[in-house]
Amino acid sequence: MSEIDKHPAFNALRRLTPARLRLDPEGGPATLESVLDFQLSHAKARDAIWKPVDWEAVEAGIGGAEVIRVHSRAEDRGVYIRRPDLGRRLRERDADTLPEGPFDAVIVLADGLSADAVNTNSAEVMTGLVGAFSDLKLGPIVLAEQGRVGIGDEIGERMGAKLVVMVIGERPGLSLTTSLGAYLTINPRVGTPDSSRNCVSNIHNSGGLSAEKAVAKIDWLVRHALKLGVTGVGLKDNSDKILIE
Amino acid sequence: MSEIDKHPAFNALRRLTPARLRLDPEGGPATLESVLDFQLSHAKARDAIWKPVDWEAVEAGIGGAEVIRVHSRAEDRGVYIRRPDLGRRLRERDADTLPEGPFDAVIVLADGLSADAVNTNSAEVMTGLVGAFSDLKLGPIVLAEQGRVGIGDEIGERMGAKLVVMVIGERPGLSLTTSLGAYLTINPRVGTPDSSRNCVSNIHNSGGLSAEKAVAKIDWLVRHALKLGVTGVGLKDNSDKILIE
Amino acid sequence: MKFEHIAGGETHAFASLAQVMAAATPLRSGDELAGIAASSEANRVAARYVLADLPLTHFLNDVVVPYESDEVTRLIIDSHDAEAFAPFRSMTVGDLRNWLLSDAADAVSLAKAARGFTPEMIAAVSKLMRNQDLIAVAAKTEVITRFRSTVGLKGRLSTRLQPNHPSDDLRGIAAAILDGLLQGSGDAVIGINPASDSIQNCTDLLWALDGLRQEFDIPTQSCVLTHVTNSMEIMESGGPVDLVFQSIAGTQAANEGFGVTLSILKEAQEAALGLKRGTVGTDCMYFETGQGAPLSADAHHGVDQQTLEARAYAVARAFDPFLVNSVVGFIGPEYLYNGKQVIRAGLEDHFCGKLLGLPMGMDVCYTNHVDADQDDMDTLACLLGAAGVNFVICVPGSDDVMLSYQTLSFEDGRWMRSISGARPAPEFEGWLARMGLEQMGPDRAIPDMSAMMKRMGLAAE
Amino acid sequence: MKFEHIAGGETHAFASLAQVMAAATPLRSGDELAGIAASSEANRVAARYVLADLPLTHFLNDVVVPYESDEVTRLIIDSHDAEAFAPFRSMTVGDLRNWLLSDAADAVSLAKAARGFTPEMIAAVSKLMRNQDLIAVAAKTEVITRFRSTVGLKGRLSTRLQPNHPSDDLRGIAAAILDGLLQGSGDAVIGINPASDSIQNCTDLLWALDGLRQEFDIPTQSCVLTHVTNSMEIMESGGPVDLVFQSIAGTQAANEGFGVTLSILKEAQEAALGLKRGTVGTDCMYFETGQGAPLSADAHHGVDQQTLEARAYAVARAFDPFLVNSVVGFIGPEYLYNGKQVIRAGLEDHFCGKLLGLPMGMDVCYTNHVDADQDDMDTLACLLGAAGVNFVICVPGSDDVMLSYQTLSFEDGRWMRSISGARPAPEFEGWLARMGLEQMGPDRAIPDMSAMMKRMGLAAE
Ligand code: B12
Ligand code: B12
Repeated sequence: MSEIDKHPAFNALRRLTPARLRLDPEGGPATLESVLDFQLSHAKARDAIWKPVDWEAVEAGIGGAEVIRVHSRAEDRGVYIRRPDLGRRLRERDADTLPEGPFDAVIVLADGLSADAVNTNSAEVMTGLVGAFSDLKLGPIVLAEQGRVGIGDEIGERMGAKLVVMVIGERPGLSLTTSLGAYLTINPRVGTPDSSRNCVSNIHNSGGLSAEKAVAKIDWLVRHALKLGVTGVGLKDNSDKILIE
Repeated sequence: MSEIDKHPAFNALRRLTPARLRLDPEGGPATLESVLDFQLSHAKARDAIWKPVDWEAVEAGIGGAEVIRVHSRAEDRGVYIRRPDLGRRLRERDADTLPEGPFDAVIVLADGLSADAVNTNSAEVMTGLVGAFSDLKLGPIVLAEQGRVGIGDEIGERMGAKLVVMVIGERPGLSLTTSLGAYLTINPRVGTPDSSRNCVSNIHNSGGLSAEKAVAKIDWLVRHALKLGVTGVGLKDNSDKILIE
Repeated sequence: MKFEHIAGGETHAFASLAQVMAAATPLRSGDELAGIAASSEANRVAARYVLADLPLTHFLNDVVVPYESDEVTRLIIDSHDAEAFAPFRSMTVGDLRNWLLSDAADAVSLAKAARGFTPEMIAAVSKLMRNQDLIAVAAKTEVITRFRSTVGLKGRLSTRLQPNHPSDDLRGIAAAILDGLLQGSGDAVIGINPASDSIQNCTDLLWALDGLRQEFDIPTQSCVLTHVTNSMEIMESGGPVDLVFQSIAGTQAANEGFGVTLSILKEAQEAALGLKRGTVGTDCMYFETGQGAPLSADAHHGVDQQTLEARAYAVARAFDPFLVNSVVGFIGPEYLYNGKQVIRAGLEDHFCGKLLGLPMGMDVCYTNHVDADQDDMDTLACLLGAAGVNFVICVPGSDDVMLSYQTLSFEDGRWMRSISGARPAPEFEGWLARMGLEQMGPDRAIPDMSAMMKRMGLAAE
Repeated sequence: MKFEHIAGGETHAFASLAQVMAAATPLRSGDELAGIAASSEANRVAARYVLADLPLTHFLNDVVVPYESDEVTRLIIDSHDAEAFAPFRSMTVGDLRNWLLSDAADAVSLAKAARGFTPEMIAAVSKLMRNQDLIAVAAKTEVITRFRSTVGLKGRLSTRLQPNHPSDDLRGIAAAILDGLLQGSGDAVIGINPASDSIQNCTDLLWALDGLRQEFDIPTQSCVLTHVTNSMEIMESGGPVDLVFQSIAGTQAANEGFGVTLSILKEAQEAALGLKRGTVGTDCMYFETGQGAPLSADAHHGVDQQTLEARAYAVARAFDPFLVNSVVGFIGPEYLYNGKQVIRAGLEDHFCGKLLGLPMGMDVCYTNHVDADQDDMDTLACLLGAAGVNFVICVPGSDDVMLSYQTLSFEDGRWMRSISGARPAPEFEGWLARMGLEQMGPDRAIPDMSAMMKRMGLAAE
């Protein structure tokens, strides 16, 4: 008999979180059910790391916006996993294909550690961002394959962008492989430390931040960043407060 | 201060065995000296697995005897390690190069798990055996690359040998990588079980069985095997007794 | 100084102390990524021979990261306790290894010695040690800290209850806390990683945690693991901060990559001390560390990741932390490739932390891109139990649905306690007994769950 | 019967019980070599789902190796104890897992159940278990055996002293025995693998061992690990055989490859019983096993190596052995590729042996062609200590100079005792105390070594 059947009173609680709640007052070792389910999820999550993004479909999903495709210096997934340094740099021949700007902002979309996330959730976020930034001088959207967060720095620098918004597949979790993260960097330069970025994380539809809310938050951060000329620990996220006020 | 200096009274005991005796009445955790020495030996022993035999030199060392070189179905060391089944079979094109006999005995020399052993110790054993069997109808010596004990069965069967003596590099130990083993099989056929062989092991000059004694023991076993028509658990090694008597 | 050793006829020369230390380290992907790993197994052993003969005093003069440009090095050198070091002054690294394994090294002498050791000395000696040594020596140490509960007593094992939620939903978090408490978890801390870093959000979480703790009178502490500068802002505006959290690393540049400096940490510690929220003690900082972070921030100065990790502990101990843990398998395969590397690193980190005097815990964990599984975690957990780890991190069903990685489950925490015979922190143990949550199994007096849920603001169906 | 499970939309079908068992096993090189490993991780989990729902009674009707052609299968089926099995009759493999982890399963109920379990049932349930489960359940069992010492009592850990020499030099062997005794080793057995199988040589070794034991009045047993048929010949001619040794495996064909049958073993056991050499008990057989041996002999019938290993335990328990151990990492990387596989297999073998009622020990070991090192052995030793292993094998400096592999050292044995708080067999503990060998360290009353050496026939310089 599963936990769910044994303690129906808790079912309402279970719905409050995607976490694997046990909520069995009797306790004891993990149930076999949960152990096997864990193993199956683990098999899937491991596979998710190695899946490729369907870039054509992603491009189509973004709508009419101009798009440029680039690749990092990590040739394939095996290299990508072991060499984050290569995932942060543009393949040389791709660097020259980028227009020089200047732009107020450039949006980059990278596979990161989860193709699933990009395949499933990027369209809404990307179109939302393009819409929100219609008043800004926005560069073409850059799609970066085998990219790490840091590759946005080189792209932004090359394109003369005041600010880069990097949307990237977060590492797949056991239950959920479709989460996106967004990283904002003002005045991007190769080697920018992470303390000079802001992060909006857990963008997905399974209890995470919805695309709509994520776009609003990113928009708030981008506006304040451009106004104050700062991202990172110097820019405190007070978007919620302000939304409430 | 090393154990050796600390307890000179025990040095005589140390000489009795190549084992890593501690013999410190105070006891306590292993000395750092011994831990580091262990690690260095381990590094060397692991390398020994992957070394190749210098077959030209081995051939030269055997002297005038006729020699045929064959290869198992394991292409390289990586395959050899994971696929003992392939190491027990002749590469197809090599099978045809073997003369058909009949012979009383065929001696096979294989690298097994230690090229060191074959490079260092095979010459004396092989020449000794050839000498000891001068009265027998002996086939040419077969040198088998990437071979397991079982490859002797196929070789012997193909060559119509009454008995096969397989001399092979035993797996390298921590202290010693040059030990040979000899396996005797009467009426060799592909798939012969190990219970139908005899084994003479630890043939080396660092406290093991000397080449001379090994040859004498193998000789005793071969004569009795040919006479009784049996090897393996049915043929008890009473060579020592008889030598003493 | 020449760093050289002849092994098996071959001469192995190392250009610097940092190179010796790197080459002496058991194989791991991070040092390979940095291009500083040993060139062969023989080379690795040669480096260990060099280390073994190196006088401990050498580490006081030859630093792996320049004194002038790195405040962590300055902290290490300037705060070195010469008196505590006196008994070890004439020892080599090898001698220290022998002393640590001897009966002379017991809980008392080890505690006395801690401030005499620099992180580099302890990192060096750990490189001469097998897993069994790392366990045996760590098991002799005792580092006790206090806030509302007492953590680190011999024979005790505490847990951090980590009820993360992908959108910081307060009710979802409360449900996870309930789950953990039912299974005896949470005596080290109830600590949330906030998905959103907004100050408002973090403050809300803190009030909720504090309300819960007070409602049930739980002798534990809470923490929202936001950036230290956020916690400072929250304290300023009167938020209920028990423990101030921060990720730290072993070089100034890496800490800058995290947006922190020693003076920021000092300021934060003072602010938290000023709140006087502890009842049985005043240790109020919580640090997380992890091999690889400096390399990831390109702030490693050619020093191996394990040595840098030990240097992070020097940062930690300057602020009398209540809890410190390495997030050993959390960061990724580029630093620790598989279960074996994670297990070894976990034992090293625990050993080094304890020897340097820290209340060391462990996030026994891995990500889905690391080549590891639950068996590896069981293994590491069992080894750390034997080594006497202060606390481990537990989440529902091993699955952190916000940070996307797997750490121990509440059940795993209980298993560790049962297999090593360890009990929760004494204050918390008393509370569990009062709540009827002490025993497991069908016989236990199940608490009135719907009342409990109501008090937590969670109505039953 | 259809073996099928749908996982993640995909249907996984298995043609036979053997295939389900093989696919459900954690990854290992031997099953890959045999071509029977799971086709993917999802396939592996699917096989576990199938196993979980399989009634235990299924194993009584559907055998993995034919009854007609295999005497091991016949032994398993014919000696199955229906009464002991009665409480489990309606359980599935999954139910058994749950029962084993419950408090209902304690030393008494587990011992009572042992003969009701077939090896295949226990192998199946082990495949549903994580490392922590294998440890937790094994730790609850208690299997006690007696000859001249009592092995397997709770809180005790015994060791086999293995003083091998590459040419069976009697004085070299005596020196190694002295080394082991000084470090408290040898209470399970002093057991030599003879380099030369000659009857004369083995007999000489036995007389030497027996002389030594009597001279010092050591409450232990000796063994020369030659082929069982040799031991029989030696007993016939009056040689002093305490324990009869044999390598065994889980199929008739594999045992034939080893040159043994059940009736030979029976005959040998009766011969040894007839000698009445035990003082505190009559358990007089010693068996070694190890995953991979049947596959190596092409005698595996498409069954996975772990299941076959458990079947070897059914052979063992038919002869009331005094000692049984798996040589887990001994055979080579073609069966267990690296430290992780060896660790997992070691825990499995110990678990299955104990559950089937065997006095299970372990050769915690690896060869130089396996991808493993001392850290892995420390890890496995610590885990087995927590699991309550009956005994481990110890050699000087971890290096067996005759068998060419690395197992635990005498120091490692002591470390296991100290970290798990376990003591030697009671009779041997008393002897150590009488000899002044109880404590270690500079304070211990060092025995008169030269007198001891003289009595052993070893003159000092
Ligand atoms: C891995 C990780 C880390 C690692 C990063 C090291 C590494 N080389 O990967 C470590 C442990 C060092 C770390 C540290 C911190 N992290 Co972090 N981290 C993550 C995690 C779990 C996964 C990130 C991921 O998948 N990235 C995608 C891959 C493809 O990118 P990547 O290029 O390989 O890796 C880069 C990013 O991960 C980035 N990064 C990681 N954490 C953070 C945090 C911030 C604020 C920024 C700007 C960047 C950043 O650093 C990496 C190197 O450039 C996320 C949670 C999540 N679900 O995403 C939290 C997360 C991003 N981190 C978070 C926080 C708060 C921190 C800290 C600030 C904590 C602290 N108080 O000190 C520190 C400092 C980070 C910094 N460098 O400034 C928060 C951010 C919250 C927010 N909305 O701002 C998150 C969402 C988790 C959380 N809720 O606590 N982190
Ligand atoms: C590995 C090994 C085993 C493994 C073999 C499995 C395998 N697939 O490798 C296992 C654990 C199963 C084993 C079992 C036994 N072994 Co064994 N084994 C060894 C060891 C350590 C290494 C052998 C080696 O390196 N071979 C070289 C490689 C390249 O050959 P291979 O083709 O890969 O492997 C084959 C041989 O190893 C052979 N083999 C292994 N042991 C034995 C024993 C005998 C008598 C024979 C004929 C063949 C044989 O079987 C393998 C498969 O065909 C040696 C010690 C040494 N220093 O050599 C002892 C050794 C050869 N074994 C020995 C013995 C006694 C046995 C047993 C008879 C013990 C017993 N009482 O039951 C059993 C039964 C063997 C059998 N099959 O009939 C003795 C032989 C003494 C002698 N002079 O006759 C040795 C010398 C060790 C010892 N002194 O105890 N063994």
